[in-house]
Amino acid sequence: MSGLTEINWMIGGPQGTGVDSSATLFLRTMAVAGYHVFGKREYHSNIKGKHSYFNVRASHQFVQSSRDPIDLLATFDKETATTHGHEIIPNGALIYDEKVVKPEDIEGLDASVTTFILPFDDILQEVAEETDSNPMKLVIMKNTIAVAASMALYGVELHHMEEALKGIFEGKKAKLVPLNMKAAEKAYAMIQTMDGFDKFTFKIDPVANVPEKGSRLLMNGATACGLGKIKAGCRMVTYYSITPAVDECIYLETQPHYGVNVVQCEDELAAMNMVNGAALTGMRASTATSGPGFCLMAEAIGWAGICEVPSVIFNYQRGGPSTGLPTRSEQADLMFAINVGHGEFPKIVIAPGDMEQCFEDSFECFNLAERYQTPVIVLPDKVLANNTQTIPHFNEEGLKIDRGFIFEPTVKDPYDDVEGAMATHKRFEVTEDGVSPRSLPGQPGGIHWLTGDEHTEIGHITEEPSIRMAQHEKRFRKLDKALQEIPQDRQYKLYGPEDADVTVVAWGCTKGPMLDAMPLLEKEHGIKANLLHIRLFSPFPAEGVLKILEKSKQTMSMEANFTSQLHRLIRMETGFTIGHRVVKYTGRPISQDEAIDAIRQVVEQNAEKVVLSYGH
Amino acid sequence: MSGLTEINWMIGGPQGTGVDSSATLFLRTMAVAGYHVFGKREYHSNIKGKHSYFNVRASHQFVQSSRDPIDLLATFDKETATTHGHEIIPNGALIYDEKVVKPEDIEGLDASVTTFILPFDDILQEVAEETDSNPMKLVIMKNTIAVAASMALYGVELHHMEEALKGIFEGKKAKLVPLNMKAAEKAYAMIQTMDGFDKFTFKIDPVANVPEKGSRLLMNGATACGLGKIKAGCRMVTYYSITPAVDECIYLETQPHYGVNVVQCEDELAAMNMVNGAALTGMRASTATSGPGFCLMAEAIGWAGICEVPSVIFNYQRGGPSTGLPTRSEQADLMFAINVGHGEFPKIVIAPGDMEQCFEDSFECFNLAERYQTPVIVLPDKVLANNTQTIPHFNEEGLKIDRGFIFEPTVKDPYDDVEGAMATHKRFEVTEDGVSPRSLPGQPGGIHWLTGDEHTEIGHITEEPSIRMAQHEKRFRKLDKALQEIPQDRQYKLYGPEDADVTVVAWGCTKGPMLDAMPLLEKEHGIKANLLHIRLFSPFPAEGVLKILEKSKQTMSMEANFTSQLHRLIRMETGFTIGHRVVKYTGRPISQDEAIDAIRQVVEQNAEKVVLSYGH
Amino acid sequence: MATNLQAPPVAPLAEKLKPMKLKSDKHPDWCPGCGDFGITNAIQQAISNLQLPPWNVHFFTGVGCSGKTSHYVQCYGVHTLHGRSLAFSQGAKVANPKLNVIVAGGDGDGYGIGAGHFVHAGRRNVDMTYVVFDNEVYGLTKGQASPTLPEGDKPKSLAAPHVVQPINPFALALACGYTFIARSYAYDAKHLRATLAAAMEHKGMALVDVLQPCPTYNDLRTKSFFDEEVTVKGSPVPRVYYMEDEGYDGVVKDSTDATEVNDKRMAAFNKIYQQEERTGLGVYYKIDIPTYEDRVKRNLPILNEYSPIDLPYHDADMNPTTDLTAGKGSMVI
Amino acid sequence: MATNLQAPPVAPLAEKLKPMKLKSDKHPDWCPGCGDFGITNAIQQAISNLQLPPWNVHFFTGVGCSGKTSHYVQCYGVHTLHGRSLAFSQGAKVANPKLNVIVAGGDGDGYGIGAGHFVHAGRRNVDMTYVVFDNEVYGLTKGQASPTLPEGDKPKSLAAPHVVQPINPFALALACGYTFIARSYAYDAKHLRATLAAAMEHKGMALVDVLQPCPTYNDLRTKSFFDEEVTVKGSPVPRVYYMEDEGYDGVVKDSTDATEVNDKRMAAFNKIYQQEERTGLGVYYKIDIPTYEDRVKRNLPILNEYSPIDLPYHDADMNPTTDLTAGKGSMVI
Ligand SMILES: Cc1ncc(C[n+]2csc(CCOP(=O)(O)OP(=O)(O)O)c2C)c(N)n1
Ligand SMILES: Cc1ncc(C[n+]2csc(CCOP(=O)(O)OP(=O)(O)O)c2C)c(N)n1
Ligand code: SF4
Ligand code: SF4
Ligand SMILES: [Mg+2]
Ligand SMILES: [Mg+2]
Repeated sequence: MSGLTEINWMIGGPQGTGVDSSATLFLRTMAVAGYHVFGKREYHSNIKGKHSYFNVRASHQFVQSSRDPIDLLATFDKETATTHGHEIIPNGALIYDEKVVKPEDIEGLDASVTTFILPFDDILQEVAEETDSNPMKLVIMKNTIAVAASMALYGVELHHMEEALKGIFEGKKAKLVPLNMKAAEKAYAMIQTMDGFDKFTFKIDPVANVPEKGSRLLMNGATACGLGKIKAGCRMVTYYSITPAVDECIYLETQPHYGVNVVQCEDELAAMNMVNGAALTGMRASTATSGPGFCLMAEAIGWAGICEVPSVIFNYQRGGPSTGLPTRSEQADLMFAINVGHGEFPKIVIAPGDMEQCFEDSFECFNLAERYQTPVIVLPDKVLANNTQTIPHFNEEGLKIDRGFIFEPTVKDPYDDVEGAMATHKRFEVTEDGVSPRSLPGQPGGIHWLTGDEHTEIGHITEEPSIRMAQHEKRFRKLDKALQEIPQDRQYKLYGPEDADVTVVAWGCTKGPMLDAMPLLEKEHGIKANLLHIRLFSPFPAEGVLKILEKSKQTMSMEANFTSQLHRLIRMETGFTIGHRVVKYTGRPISQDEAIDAIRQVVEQNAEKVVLSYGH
Repeated sequence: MSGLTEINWMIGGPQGTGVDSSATLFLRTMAVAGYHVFGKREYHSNIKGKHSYFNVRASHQFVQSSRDPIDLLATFDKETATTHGHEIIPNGALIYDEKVVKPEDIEGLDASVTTFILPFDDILQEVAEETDSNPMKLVIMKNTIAVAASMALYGVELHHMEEALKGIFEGKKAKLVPLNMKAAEKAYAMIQTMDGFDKFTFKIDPVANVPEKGSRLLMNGATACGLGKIKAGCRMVTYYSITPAVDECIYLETQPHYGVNVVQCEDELAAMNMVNGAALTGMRASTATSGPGFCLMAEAIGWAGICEVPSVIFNYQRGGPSTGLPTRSEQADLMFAINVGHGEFPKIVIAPGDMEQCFEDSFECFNLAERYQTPVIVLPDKVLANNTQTIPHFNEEGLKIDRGFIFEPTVKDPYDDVEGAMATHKRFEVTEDGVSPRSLPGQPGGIHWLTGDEHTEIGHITEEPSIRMAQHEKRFRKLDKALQEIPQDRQYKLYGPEDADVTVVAWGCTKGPMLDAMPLLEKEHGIKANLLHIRLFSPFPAEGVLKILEKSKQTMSMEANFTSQLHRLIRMETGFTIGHRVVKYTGRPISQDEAIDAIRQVVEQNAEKVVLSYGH
Repeated sequence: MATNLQAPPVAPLAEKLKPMKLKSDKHPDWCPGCGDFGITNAIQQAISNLQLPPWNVHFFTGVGCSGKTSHYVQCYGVHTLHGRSLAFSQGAKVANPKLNVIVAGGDGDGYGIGAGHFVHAGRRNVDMTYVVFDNEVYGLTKGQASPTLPEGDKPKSLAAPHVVQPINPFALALACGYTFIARSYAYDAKHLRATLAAAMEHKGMALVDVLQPCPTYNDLRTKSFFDEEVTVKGSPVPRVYYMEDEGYDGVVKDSTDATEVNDKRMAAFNKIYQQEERTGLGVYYKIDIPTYEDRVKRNLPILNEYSPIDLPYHDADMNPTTDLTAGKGSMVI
Repeated sequence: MATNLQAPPVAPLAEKLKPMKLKSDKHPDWCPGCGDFGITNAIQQAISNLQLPPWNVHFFTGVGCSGKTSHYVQCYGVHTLHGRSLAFSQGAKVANPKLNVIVAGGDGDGYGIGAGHFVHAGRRNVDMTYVVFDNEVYGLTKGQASPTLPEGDKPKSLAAPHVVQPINPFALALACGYTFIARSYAYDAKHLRATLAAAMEHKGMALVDVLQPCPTYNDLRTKSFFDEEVTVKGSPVPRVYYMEDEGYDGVVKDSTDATEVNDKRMAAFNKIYQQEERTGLGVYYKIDIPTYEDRVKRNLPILNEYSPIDLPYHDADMNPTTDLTAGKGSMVI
């Protein structure tokens, strides 16, 4: 069975013991070796000690989802072995430390699985002696050992790791590279001499044409969002720490040269209202939060709505409700985001589906906010934020900054023409498309008022019914304009054959597993599926979506939530009832295998509703 | 044209000058005289000086909405006359003070309108002299004068006013009764001598069978809600002042004998979380707020959801978005309330449609909260809160307190059986109907934990997928149970003939104008309409509502909002698209006349959408 | 809030910027006799006196009777949300430090629902002036107790005596790091104007709490109450007095002198808590230390070159110009 | 928080309520060496020492590492929302004053997002004990600066030195009316337990701020840092010391004596601001005045007869028993 083009590796251990570092090392090593990699991270809301794991898929092909059965599980604690042992595929392998666990303790471990006892401590001891180091300080290198042994089993050449390590340990830390390589070499050599080494047949072929160095990115979605914001000219990001939104902020804080002021606020009320204040000045500003914090922003988003302020809100969705599953993922804030805030005001709600869209949406959201002068809510999720993936460089060509309709002062020298400089400006002029000229404080001749109350064209409070109607209608007209102008591709997109047996409607990160699943579904199960992936939720592209759905042979929704929110939204917006629905609400992402399984249940067994639950 | 059974009176003036008092006096007087009255109050978000008005309809029949054309407008300032003059029906009358306005200044005043100059100051001067009072102190009696003159014009006997005044000025203030009567008598006599007195033909017949004294209530909705809460045993109402919710609190504060602790909080976050804390103890507690405050409660409502706490939230809807139209009304928080809070959790959302339902829902919401152990959101609105109406006594018979499934300690003497007293209790036991035994702090043997995180049956944090699923599903099962158990009448109700030409779907205070409109529609326009009034929105009674809609010849929705929220909700829940829609978003309530007009536009002209806008 | 405009005035604005010009066309709708009129006038005068170009003044208010003030001043006025004016205004000033930022609002707004922001604004020391209209009630919602109403008091708008202790805004501000803390009185036009101007000239977070009679709801703290004399140690003295006149000086001269700082701080606390019978007007405390805008430059040195709002990010054709190479760093594979 | 149970214990609970019994079955998942362990033990011990029946203890916590504490104590534990524990707990105590209410949470939780509630809880003086785990970081979200982190400091979890001034929790509490204000230290089991017990015995709103090392993120304020001696006026003294040992007494003996109250308050402020080099453990200030629960009875005299939660409203058949006649009053026509 040599000559695989894809492998699926997992490492686990207590939080804070280096699971992340070893996964990063493995991801980087495989990427350096030219593979496409996809890394999934699962961890508890805990700092040290609780179980976490990282699942890495490496492939000759571009992949964007995780798979369920693992071919090689690397462990050095008991919990990982017992929790995940049963997930190892027949004939797969387990690396373990016999000091902490025995294979017989592992329920569900397939008899065909080869087990490798790795003497982590002995190897570390040897390295310590040879390099005259304190063995206690080397403990973290257990990860390197596990990765090296895994590489040997997969048949990946070790020198790739050296290059990977150089990318990780730069500058002062460069001396760690040889130290780690010493441990790696020992583990790599040792495992090759072990019983069963040849029995493990999941060797991966080297990549024929290793992509040119520098031609790809290895990145997670939080970083992609941060980069999109930087590119867009966003120079102020307010936040109040919260998982997983804080990852974007932490990334931005490490990039002081761009001058992005990452303002830590006292709470999310402040974070959102500071963005309102900043956006009023003409600064492109945004806040990043997650569910509980997003709740606290509801009132301030409404203010931005009635005052037509281009504030940008990133709500990184996590498992709810309430504190919920704070480090897990869910797509359960859609209906809340669309309806957030009392009363009615236009808002634009979008959700990226992959790394590239994270970048693109994080760039475009500011254009949308300024063009339509209304708050924009972006809904990534924990899966997108934390997954690490190799991707092509972002397409930065053709990006344009659109600042919308900004007032042009006619007063040249305000000190000369004080009268003109102090003139009142119709900030909320009732226009055909609803967009009015936005003046910014500091501009002579642009004076106007803002208020959360209904207001006149210059912004003074009014309760006059006719003005109320004109302003209310004008604000909503902007949504019609947006729906006309936003490129259709960024509203929704149909992936796959038009004449599919089944159309799967999904949003956000479910795109990855679906795209990975589609070719296999056709090849292995003869099911032709396509994917209708929605990115724009408010205003909702009802007409276009309905047209596709009506033409579909069979329809199903697939979402990581309990109540099938997109399914319901589509019915509300179009009247169309999607025939079948797939849900998952364990806080874990939908895998490629689950996507396949769910579609088969629908197509082959006509299941009305499929509840997915794989993964720990 | 003598012998009317209904009149429609209006009084207006700057806020803070007694418009409310005079309307109260007129309402009370007419009620004492045996009429059914309905009073509509419109005012600015301002303390003193801005225009406000009060519209009083008095009728031989039970009425529950306002009408548009006024037969008699009483003014003593210019703004009222110019703003509302055009609303006077042909042959109606205007009472004015020639010192402030001339009829020729009033645009749109019908030529047939009789105008009466009332020498307010002279009358006051006379009274002052006769009673040796300071004329400045009597200014407020201008209202009494206007009311008395109006009574004369309508042909209502003045002695009813004396009784009304006695009800208003009790105790120490009783001496004001004769003083006011003196002024009233003068005005009453004077106007009868004026030119045009006989031309005004809108005399109302006396009521044949004046209802027995004490047999009815003259009340607004905020009070009805307060009484419902008192009856239900709610002994703690938290609030942070906001219009119009504060009216309920102000009422409760005047009733210290019931021991309701009306706790003024530092903000609505505190108000909601204090209710959560109080509800945990077993106290029946509630908070009262309006849109902006409701926004701030989103996070805490989610906590109540996942922790299954019977917290009750009254969100008195007002004109939005943001600060919006703070003293006007709207039905625009429905979708927000249903979707409030990130993630997914069961909530019960209900909205009363009239005074009786205000009382009933304010009583029942605590039963619902405790029976289903979940937050209950009640959505009255400013119209209901502020309208004053004669109604029968509430039906208090048959009301039952339902505290739901409360844990019964088995430990008798905890000090004797400390072990037992300290035992852990399965607060979140996974049961068939989703309801688990609720133990209260202080109960021996009931110890458990609560957390906003997903949790085990005893309430400890867990991220275990299978437990998450079991708990999430269990919580939602409670909504199925609720939908089965809540009497159908309290879910939705069809008023009027089953075989109507058109079924109007409405919620909240639109019930009143619809019920008043239906007989007239049939009598005057030959349109047989019925009303499907919805009271329960989450869980939504999709099946029953759909059945009615499918049987209807024609369907239309009627709501005081911009986006037809109920219309959209029904499509989401049932897939049914209601054929026509009527909206109003000026912040003013829909009147009986507007309801008639809108239905005619739909039925006679097949209008797809009707936008109403009457009223200032 | 210091005045740091980009370009210096070409000609003095004084003549062109008479306070009258700072009145907007909107007429205030406050009750007759309300203290808010005086405060609004004083704000207009202070802006005029300091020659702040109104088109560069970003004026934020909370929600309440007082919250309407921004509508009455002819400058960029922002009537924000109840309790959130400090969050808005800090966002604006941090984004564009060249603006002259003024904030105003009620005591309910600032010390009630806004207490959290009030506390943390002190920690940041963003350069702005915050004027609190202190009338002991929630005016616009009809007279409920505000956080400054003393326990046991029952103004006519309350159904029963107040059961909660009042906040002490000055002690709170001092504890939270406000660098300018003063009190004035709505009917004392001259003192008020001067105090506001001093606050605006202060570089850092300035609080001016203004005694603002609300004749409609608060019948306890009225004009005549403040005009009364009180007896202290047997002799009659005015209830409202200038602390300066009695020798009090709250200004720290050398902020690097720890002893002086501590002495001044303690003197201020002392003064603050000696207000039982009398009410001192003037500056309780003032210190000059770096503002947030200054401090943030330590971590973002590029802000020494550019004001945040001027950081370039696109060319004339609206093509984005930021090079992401550094940001991607070692993530390039 | 005073212990006012309905029925006095029939037999002393001391034997039956060893601190061990107060441990729940849930094992803490804090990092090794975390100060939270010590605080949790001390809370258990204080409850045991005071013989508070655990089934009558309503223990509220915020969200953070510290927020998990409620899960580890065998009593009615409520892990609330980030920043809201004081709102929950006041609601519970006001509803049922017979409960023993304890509140705990992080410095980010209490002084950061919770600052507004912190301020207003002082004004109410509801009878409860609030324990703040002061580690200068947001532990659970991986070490961002909490409001107590000094400006300019850079613990290892921060990318750059902190740009915001710290909060002074004691000055803040004193300004806001807390009636018991103390500090203790997580690794000083004895002092901590005694301080918590004293706070629980205090009738009113008690704050105990506990120095809580976070070995994972805060490498500045570690055990060894606190163990160090510092040089004050030339001689070495322990950094952490008992204020009592040095003659400090923050307890007001007669709360009706305005002079004593003022003197004690000023002494406390003085002490609070003399913590640059050293950290004093013990009670900064304590005063006995009526609680909110007491004061509210003035307006609702029926609460002299019934505890709020015991106000009857239905009979044995669950028929509501409240007569609405009085409530409808003159609205009956
Ligand atoms: C979130 C929110 N809660 C409540 C209100 C209602 N509200 C409007 S003004 C006001 C109080 C105003 O009091 P204060 O701030 O003292 O200002 P004043 O009217 O006394 O000048 C309140 C509570 C609101 N607008 N928003
Ligand atoms: C509204 C809201 N915002 C943010 C968070 C995320 N969050 C969880 S714990 C925490 C900070 C904890 O810091 P602290 O209160 O100091 O407790 P510690 O972990 O240090 O004990 C934050 C910000 C949240 N749960 N809710
Ligand atoms: S209610 Fe009071 S604060 Fe408001 S405008 Fe009237 S007098 Fe001024
Ligand atoms: S992160 Fe810090 S506070 Fe949290 S458990 Fe670890 S050591 Fe304790
Ligand atoms: Mg006020
Ligand atoms: Mg902390």
